[in-house]
Amino acid sequence: MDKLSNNQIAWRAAQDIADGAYVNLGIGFPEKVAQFQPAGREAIFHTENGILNFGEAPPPGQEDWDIINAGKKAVTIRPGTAFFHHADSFAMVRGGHLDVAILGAYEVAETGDLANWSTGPKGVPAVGGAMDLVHGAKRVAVITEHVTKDGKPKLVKRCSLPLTGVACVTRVYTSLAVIDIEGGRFVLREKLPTLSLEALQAVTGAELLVPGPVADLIVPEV
Amino acid sequence: MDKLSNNQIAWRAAQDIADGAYVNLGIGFPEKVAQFQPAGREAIFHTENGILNFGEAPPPGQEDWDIINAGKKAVTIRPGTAFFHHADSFAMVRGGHLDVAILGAYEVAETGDLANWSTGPKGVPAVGGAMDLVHGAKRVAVITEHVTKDGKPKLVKRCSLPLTGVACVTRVYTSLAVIDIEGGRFVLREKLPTLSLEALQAVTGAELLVPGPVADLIVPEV
Amino acid sequence: MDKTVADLATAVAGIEDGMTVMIGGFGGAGAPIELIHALIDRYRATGHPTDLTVVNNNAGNGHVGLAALIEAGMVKKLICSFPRSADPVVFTELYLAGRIELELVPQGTLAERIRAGGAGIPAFYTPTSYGTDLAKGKPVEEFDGRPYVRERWLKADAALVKAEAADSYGNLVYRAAARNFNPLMCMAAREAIVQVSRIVPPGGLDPEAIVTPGIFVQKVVAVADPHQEEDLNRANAAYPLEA
Amino acid sequence: MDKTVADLATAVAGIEDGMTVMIGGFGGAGAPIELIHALIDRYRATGHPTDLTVVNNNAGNGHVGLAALIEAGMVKKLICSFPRSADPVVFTELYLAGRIELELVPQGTLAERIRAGGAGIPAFYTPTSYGTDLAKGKPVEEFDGRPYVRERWLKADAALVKAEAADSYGNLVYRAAARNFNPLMCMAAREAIVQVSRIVPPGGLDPEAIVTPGIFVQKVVAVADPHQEEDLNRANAAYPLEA
Repeated sequence: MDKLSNNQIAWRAAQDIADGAYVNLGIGFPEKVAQFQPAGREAIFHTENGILNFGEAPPPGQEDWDIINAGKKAVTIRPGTAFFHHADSFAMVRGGHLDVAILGAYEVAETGDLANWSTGPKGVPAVGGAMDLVHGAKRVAVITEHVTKDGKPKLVKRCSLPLTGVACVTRVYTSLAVIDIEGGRFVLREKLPTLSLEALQAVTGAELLVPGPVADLIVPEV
Repeated sequence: MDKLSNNQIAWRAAQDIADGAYVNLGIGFPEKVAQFQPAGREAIFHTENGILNFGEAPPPGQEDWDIINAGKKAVTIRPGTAFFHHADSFAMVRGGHLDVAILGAYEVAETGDLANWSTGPKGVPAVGGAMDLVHGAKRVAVITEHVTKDGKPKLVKRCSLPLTGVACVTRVYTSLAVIDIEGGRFVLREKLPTLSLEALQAVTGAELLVPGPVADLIVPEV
Repeated sequence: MDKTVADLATAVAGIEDGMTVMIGGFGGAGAPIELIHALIDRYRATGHPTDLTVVNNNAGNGHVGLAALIEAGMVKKLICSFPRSADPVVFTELYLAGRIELELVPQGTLAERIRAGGAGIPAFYTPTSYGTDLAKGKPVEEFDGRPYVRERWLKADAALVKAEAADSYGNLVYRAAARNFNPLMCMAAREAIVQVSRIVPPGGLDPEAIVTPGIFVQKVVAVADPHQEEDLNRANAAYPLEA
Repeated sequence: MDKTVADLATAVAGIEDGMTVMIGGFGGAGAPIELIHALIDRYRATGHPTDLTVVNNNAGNGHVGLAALIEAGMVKKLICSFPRSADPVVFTELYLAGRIELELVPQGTLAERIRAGGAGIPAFYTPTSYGTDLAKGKPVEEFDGRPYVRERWLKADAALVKAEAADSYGNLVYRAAARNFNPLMCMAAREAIVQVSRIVPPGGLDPEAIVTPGIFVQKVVAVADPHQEEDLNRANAAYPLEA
């Protein structure tokens, strides 16, 4: 089955970020979204550990380990950067000041529930800022492969893994489609043009509603 | 009856402020305490509106109206002054970081209840920071005339005026005596040497316990 | 990304009838006099906005700034800690005549409620006001054997704020104790409207010294030489000011 | 009034068995490595302090700093949001062997609980963790139709904190994102112990740029050229460090 690369998923998600938006990107895969911000549109990136308006990674060897992102990777400052402590940082998150948070997922339910912090009881549990980020941002979006490595749906009726948040996700960008969550249901907005609705439904764990036109999900090689 | 002047009451209260203490002085009469800090002992004064370690009033005509105390009088900055916003300022108050708050009073009850913000339902009510200051400081002391202008006791069994706080005052410096509040009772510590215990009791609205020695309250002319 | 607007009238254009408006300042320090006066100008020209609920520590002084806003009849309700001042005649007369509502809040609780509104904390417990008239009707709960009063967050449709300098991202620094409620109100308002003495380019503020990060600010307007309420009142000024 | 102490050993001398100790830093940024190592030195010499409850965002990395404190066997319980790292072997092994307790707290809730501890707010409501395993057993209440979880303040007997500079009053400034939890922990601890790269005389810090006012600080010690955890781990260092 044709599918988008991670870079392509990130590119698609970046197209929906408005000029001037305040954005938090989850650690790992979502960090890629920053690379694809459309020309002429400025996003201001927030990291939980206390930087607003940071820049890209420094060249290797030029890291300043006091200037890092939530994933503890080195970033840089820009004209207009601000530093602040953790309580102020999460006031930005919880207080509804971010325009968009883009996160990874193990599972997303049609209810908007998200599971992205724990794969179950074994090992050392670690939550970080995930449970905070799903609340407060005006729009919480997920980027993800459409199915697991074993081919199981990641978009499901109800999450089987421990929840990160309840009814929090409003849009999912997958390797196959763009799907909104509205009224507790998946609503298909875009799909790969080579993919039939039936084939997409077959790899999706809950019904896809199609109340309006479905656009072709066309993404450049990036 | 002999009694201390307001300056003398303030002087006596100042003698109990330890070197290095963080102190908030209520607006009005308590502000006088700052003038009588004993030599060699440094107090650091906090004002609710966001200054720590401010200095005395500037000469007339040299006021900077952005550098004021809670009573909206001009003060000055010193080496070591810090500015902060109101939430941080009241975190200092409520969070137990002040060593001493010295406040005025309409009435103090033997329970430690304080009434100092409202004389009743008429007029415009105004509370300011009074209700916050009675909580959090490690020691909340009151300076006051021992009786009202009409000669009525200000130290009472139960307050008749609207309360500022419950069981908050631990020491009262009056024009006649120094009285601790312990276990919901007034405990006499010092009185004017010219004043008999009986005479003091007669102008006090609740029983004065005398479990130990009572020192002479001797204050210089100031 | 440029949050600066051309003039005061544009800055306050989004404030409508019935809104809750936070106004920074402690007495005159940090009071956004010019923004308030711009709002009065609009009311005098159009009859709007009116029926405002205003959040401020005080109730204005003399006949300028907040006192003038109240005097113009634009304020339905005031939420504040200390509605007294050297010259509080405007508020006092309306209040005693029953023509303006007052919600009296202890100063630290007022600050914390505003901060909570900005930080997404709908309610919190405080020892302040326990056992007093100002706690009446509020839930009380014991923690570790001590009683506390539950208070709700406070949010606003708009905040009028005074700062010393801004960059175009809306990052702010303040001046001395003119800071007071201003940073908190930026956090708690849907639209934080800020007058500053100077606007600098991005990078013109030390990122370590920024007090209000730009995410909390929506509009910035330059007022190069702002009035100080205390000076106006000492000159017995009334708004509109004599030229 | 001088809060500076002569050396690291003096700085950490008040920390006793069974205490709750907050340790600043987010990963290595802002981690008070030298204060932690001084505490380990005391333990190696005297067998104390032990049975500590430590509050930090993470669980240490490699074999220095917090990881070395855990490895030395001084920590009974960890309260943190993210006990994973590039090299979390020390905590992971003890945890999986059931030899260290873990209280997992969402990062923003952790920050707010610490701030609440410092601000005298015994409990507050947050949307974070509602409906998840981490909210189990906690009171839930609806405000304006939305459910929130009630969380308690977090306080400590001591905090180990890293800042950039201090004056003798304990006023502090930080460096970049090394700020993180450090200012909050100063507020929430009975004794905030701070290592700084430099101590300046009163007046040596801009009063507008002070992040932690000295009222929140009890001890300051100079560590002119502090280690950066990231550098130590890239060099595969372990505490005690080779000379």
